[in-house]
Amino acid sequence: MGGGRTHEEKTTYREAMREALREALRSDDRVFLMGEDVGRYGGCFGVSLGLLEEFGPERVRDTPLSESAFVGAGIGAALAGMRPIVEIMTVNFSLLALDQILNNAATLLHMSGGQLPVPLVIRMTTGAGRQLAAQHSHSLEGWYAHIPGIRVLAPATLEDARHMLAPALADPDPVLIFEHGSLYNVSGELRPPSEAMDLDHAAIRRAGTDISLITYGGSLPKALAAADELAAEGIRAEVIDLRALRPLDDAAITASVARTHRAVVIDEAWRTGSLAAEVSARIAEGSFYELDAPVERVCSAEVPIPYARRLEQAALPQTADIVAAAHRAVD
Amino acid sequence: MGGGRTHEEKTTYREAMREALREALRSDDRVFLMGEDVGRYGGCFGVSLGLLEEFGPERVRDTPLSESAFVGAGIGAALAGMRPIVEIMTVNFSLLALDQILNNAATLLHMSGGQLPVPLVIRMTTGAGRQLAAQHSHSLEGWYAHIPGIRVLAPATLEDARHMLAPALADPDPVLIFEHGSLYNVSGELRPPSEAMDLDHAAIRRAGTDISLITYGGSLPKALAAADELAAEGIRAEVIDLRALRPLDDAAITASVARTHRAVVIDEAWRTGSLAAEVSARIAEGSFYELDAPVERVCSAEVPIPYARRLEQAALPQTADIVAAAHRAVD
Amino acid sequence: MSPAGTTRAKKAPAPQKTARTAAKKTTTMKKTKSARGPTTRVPAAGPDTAHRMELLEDMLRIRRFEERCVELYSAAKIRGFVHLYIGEEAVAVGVNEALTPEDAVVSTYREHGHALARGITAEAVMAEMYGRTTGCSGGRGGSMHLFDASRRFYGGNAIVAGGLPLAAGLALADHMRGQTHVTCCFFGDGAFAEGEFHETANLAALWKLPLLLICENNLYAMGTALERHEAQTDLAMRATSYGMVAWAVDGMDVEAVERAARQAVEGIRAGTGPHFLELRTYRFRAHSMYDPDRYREKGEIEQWKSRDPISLLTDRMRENRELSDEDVARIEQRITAEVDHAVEAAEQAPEEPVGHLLHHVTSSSARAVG
Amino acid sequence: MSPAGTTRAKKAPAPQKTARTAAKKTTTMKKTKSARGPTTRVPAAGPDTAHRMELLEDMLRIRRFEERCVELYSAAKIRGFVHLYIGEEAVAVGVNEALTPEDAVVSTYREHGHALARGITAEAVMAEMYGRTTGCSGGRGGSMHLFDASRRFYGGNAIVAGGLPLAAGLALADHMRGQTHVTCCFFGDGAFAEGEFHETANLAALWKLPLLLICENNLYAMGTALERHEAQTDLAMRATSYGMVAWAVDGMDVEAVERAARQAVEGIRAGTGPHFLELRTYRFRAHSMYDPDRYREKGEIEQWKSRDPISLLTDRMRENRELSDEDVARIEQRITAEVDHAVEAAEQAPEEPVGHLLHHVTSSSARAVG
Ligand SMILES: Cc1ncc(C[n+]2csc(CCOP(=O)(O)OP(=O)(O)O)c2C)c(N)n1
Ligand SMILES: Cc1ncc(C[n+]2csc(CCOP(=O)(O)OP(=O)(O)O)c2C)c(N)n1
Ligand SMILES: [Mg+2]
Ligand SMILES: [Mg+2]
Repeated sequence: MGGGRTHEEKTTYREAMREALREALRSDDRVFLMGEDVGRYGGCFGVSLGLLEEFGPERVRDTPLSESAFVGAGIGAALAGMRPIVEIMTVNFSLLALDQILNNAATLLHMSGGQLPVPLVIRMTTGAGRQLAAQHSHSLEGWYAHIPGIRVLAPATLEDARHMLAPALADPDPVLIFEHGSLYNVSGELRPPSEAMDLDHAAIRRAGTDISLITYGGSLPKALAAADELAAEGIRAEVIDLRALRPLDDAAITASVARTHRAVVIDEAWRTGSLAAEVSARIAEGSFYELDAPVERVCSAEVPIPYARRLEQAALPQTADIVAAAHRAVD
Repeated sequence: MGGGRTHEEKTTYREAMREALREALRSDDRVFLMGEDVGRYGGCFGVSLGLLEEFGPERVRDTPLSESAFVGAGIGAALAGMRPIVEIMTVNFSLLALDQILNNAATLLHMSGGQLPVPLVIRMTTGAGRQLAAQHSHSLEGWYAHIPGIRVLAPATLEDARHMLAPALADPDPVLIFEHGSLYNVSGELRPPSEAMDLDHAAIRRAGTDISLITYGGSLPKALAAADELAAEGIRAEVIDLRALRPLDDAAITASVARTHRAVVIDEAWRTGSLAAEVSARIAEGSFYELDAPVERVCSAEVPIPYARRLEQAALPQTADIVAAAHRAVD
Repeated sequence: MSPAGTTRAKKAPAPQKTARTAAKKTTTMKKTKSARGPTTRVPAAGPDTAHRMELLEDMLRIRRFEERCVELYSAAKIRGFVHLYIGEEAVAVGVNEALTPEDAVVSTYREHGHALARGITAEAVMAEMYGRTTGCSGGRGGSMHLFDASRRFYGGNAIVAGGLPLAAGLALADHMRGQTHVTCCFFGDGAFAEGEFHETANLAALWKLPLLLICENNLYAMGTALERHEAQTDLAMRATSYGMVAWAVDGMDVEAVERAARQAVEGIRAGTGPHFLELRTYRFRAHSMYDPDRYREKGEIEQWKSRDPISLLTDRMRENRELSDEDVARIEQRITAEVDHAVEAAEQAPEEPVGHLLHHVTSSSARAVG
Repeated sequence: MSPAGTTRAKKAPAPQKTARTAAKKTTTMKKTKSARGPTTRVPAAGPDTAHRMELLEDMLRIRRFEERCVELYSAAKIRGFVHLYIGEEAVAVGVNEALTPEDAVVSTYREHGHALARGITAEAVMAEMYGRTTGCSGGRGGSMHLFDASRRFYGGNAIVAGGLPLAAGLALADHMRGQTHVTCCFFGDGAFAEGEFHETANLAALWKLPLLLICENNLYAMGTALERHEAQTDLAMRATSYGMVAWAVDGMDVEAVERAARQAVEGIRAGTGPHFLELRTYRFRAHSMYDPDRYREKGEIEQWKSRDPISLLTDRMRENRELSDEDVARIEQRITAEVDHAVEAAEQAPEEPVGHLLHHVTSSSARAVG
């Protein structure tokens, strides 16, 4: 199940994530994985398949349906010196644990005057696109990026899926990892980790000079596709993958806009109050004299995501929307 | 107790709110008030004092400490045709009910194809400033303003405290009312409701031509004080009170910036991902060619609010910070 | 303690007009005052037989409907998460017998059975899964979000335990208005572990709300067996500790379910507060269409299949000489036609135009363009 | 069922070095392996008397400390929400006797008593309420957020029931590492209604975690009396339904509390999983400094005051001729000096410079600027 792959073989995002988990469990016995159906079932998206067999039920620990309690238990175990990886099946259910994340995980270090770091990693699936309707299609990572004291990551590539977990576990503070559901089956060759495999920097996924397409997670493939289309028209788009949603890599954003003078921010969250709003505001505030056109945002329509396929697709950011926004900015 | 006041007398924000509740309970027997300690105790901030005696324990209903259950029960009662007013003591505890608010209250109408409106009002106290430390000082109304399907209000004046509740109850959809804790003791003469007493429009609390100070709720007094200071220097600041945080009154914001060409957005939330980010982004996107300077944001520092008074005050937006931001924008 | 097991349940009263059949014949629920009257079906023998025949047909409708769903899912006609009720039909059908059209129902994401039993037509449910405007949620909900306001069917909740507080609120509204309606809330054994269950159970017992809590204990929460998610697996006993009446029922025997539900509803209408039934049942299929079902022994599934609620009833009826092969064939035929029709209608039904995307976000957005 | 009432609690073992006194004499907790030894105090009589004297002093320290807090609050020296423990001192002091320095404690916003009993000095707590750098949370926490990592005191949680999941996690970590430490979690009767209690109780019982659940049942959640927030007011009985050992204890009798806590801790260390104690107690003061206390009868308060835990113990000791007026005077004097010193030190202590505002947001922000 992905163990001992060589770099020539194809790997999926799911397998890359699994390998990262396996490596973490093998290399540090303080690490354990805990969540609903991570063990016997193999993870609701199959990410942890086979890990129970290798590491046993203590370290690959199925929980009852009690999001608040098992996330809080992860916080407590971290306080006591363990290195828990807590899986919340999806961001939709994380609301039930949000009090624990905001009021305990993110806050204990500060409230205690620096005495109580919380070395916890929380993983969850995010995003829409599979007709799961209004209660199973949220993109709330922007809310988490509002919270001081935590780090928020969104691996969008195989490499990041494979290599973000180890530094996240090494971070003494809480780290949230958002995995977009549409990425699990993405497959490709896993390149060895580059030096840029840190948690602080955005990545230029495609260089360009005419416009910056700034995005993260599940929207990255759409932005890259849009850049292809724009290239065919002679517009050279730079594609920035934020990677870390908190803290944001201001320098990378500023540098890209200084090159291109135009920006489109793509974010699957509802437009109002999205992370894209923060990025747009920062660009307009920080690169005011660099901008040649208003920043464009391509976000989800402000509607609970509908089940019907056509409506759902219309609600979500699409490649065509990104291309159109780029045209507005460039024209 | 605020009953039968004439307009000459002084009224507090707390009393204005209480009068609004009393009027609602008197005029519609589908209305009831439900929450922790709203009855016997009189409301944790004394807002509902005396209402139990007038309306009895069925309609002024104390609940157990079960935020998720009683907010959800409010949703269910609304579905069944009642007009519940649910009080969550403070926004800090609303996280425990956020799943119910997002996944049920805001979503049922859409998911059901229009069959199930949820005529519910939820009130809660918000904000910092009284040394209540990191778990009791949140300003999360910006998160709620992200959610399609609900209306979010922030009464900042005696008039709005007194007169927003009735139209909120008349709205067939969920309405959230955020009352800043620092406002309850604000006292003054209650003017009769003006025609602008709707839920859709921002209000110009002070007219000006040089810069727009855009804010809401507990930051309004600070913005007005800053406008006074700026006036002394000859800078005529316009102060916009958003009043409704969702939907935002784009027209009012755009019109003000068209007059002043400069804007400072003041919001007690942490800066990153705040409602101020949305307002800033909208101004820069929508009034790009009107702006003569970057939009400034005055928000809370990105830190769990500390207990120590000096640190807390340093963490929160202050009048001096607003004045300084205005200077940056105007210079 | 609560009445111990089904043995204490009284004999079911003579069949009455049920919510489902009643609802079928009226356009608005308000006008139907749980009237009694003969059913439209020809009884094979006495009234008991007619009633059992009705139960059988209701269970078979759910079974055949869902079997068709499997095919349609494979054919990519329906999408999203789909959770089958196959094996658990006796619960929805038996409980529904105790409810009137004025009662309210709150359900889960595994709710085809609840919806069909409540009288939402196969056509409306199928169209919903096709995402068509004629679906019972206008195509916006899909399999997990079936609604029908006219039948007080408040749906369809995909957050485990998320419907429980809502149900308490529906019951509270009826209670405050002095009505004797019951709100029935379905949820699983997995939901029992969520804080929402606890808060709702306490609230309902404290306020003596007219709430019927139907815990469908199918022994698994997704891939996690009951004894691996509950410290105390006797859920009915756990429920009594909140100070409400609770007992466990054989959830594979539709008549036992009906008897228990009637008894519970009677208690609730008499004002004795919430009642909790633990329905011991089993799902024959995987948790959802995505589930490879690796966490159960095949033998366990087979053992439970030997107590298939439909065979259990047909065997009993055959033993009583109440059911002939012709009866079964006739019912099957009727249901096949119903399901065929539902599929054909869904295939033909219109999709919502993309321009209507923002309808129903707020009531005014619905009105403005609706 | 659980042992019924305190009558079944065994006689307390001979006094051992407690967490508080042990902690006082060491700089780091890790080195103190629950060593036994004579206390530093001169016993008035045998070891039992010495122990009771210690209990008395510990309770009195909390009482006098908080009485001073009231004055200082009126003088606006301390601010924010302050919740007094007066009347409930026997719980913190009695429970702490059963814990070693290696055990962990999770508390609430009403935690001065828990913190002082655990051995955090009056000086460190007072400085915290003054918001000074010498406070046990560096002035960032205030009354509701007292912490001391060296004493495994995980504080101070102002979200009702918010500490429970955390406590389960601390216990889980010890459990996974095969350590026999106990995590003790304090919470109120009001917290019992929150979903977090339910989820944590189930998790702890399911996984047999070494968790001591101390429910301080003071009959009120703010202004809401127990019978108006709990459908079933026998909380110990409710707790047993999760499959854990639970019983109710007279929370005004510090020796009864100690006996029960020792028995529970013994059971937990023996590997029998979480134990729940319902401590029946009462707060003599209002919920917080803001509370006008309109929801209780004055007579009820007076009745409970007649069972003041401090008088209860002194009366018993006087009856046994274990306590003289001079003893009391000596203890009072010592405590007055301690509290005086705490106030003086807090008055002198430095405030954090505003430039340090962003320290401790993340570990690197703490490190970078120190
Ligand atoms: C709060 C929440 N957590 C997790 C899930 C994912 N999930 C959906 S169904 C399910 C199992 C629920 O089990 P149970 O309550 O026994 O109902 P059953 O599916 O057996 O009918 C899970 C874990 C969810 N939908 N909501
Ligand atoms: C989740 C949450 N809801 C409400 C509050 C406000 N509040 C603080 S203490 C309290 C009462 C708690 O009662 P109980 O658990 O019995 O503890 P006690 O104060 O009696 O010690 C309330 C309602 C809170 N802090 N957290
Ligand atoms: Mg189940
Ligand atoms: Mg209490």
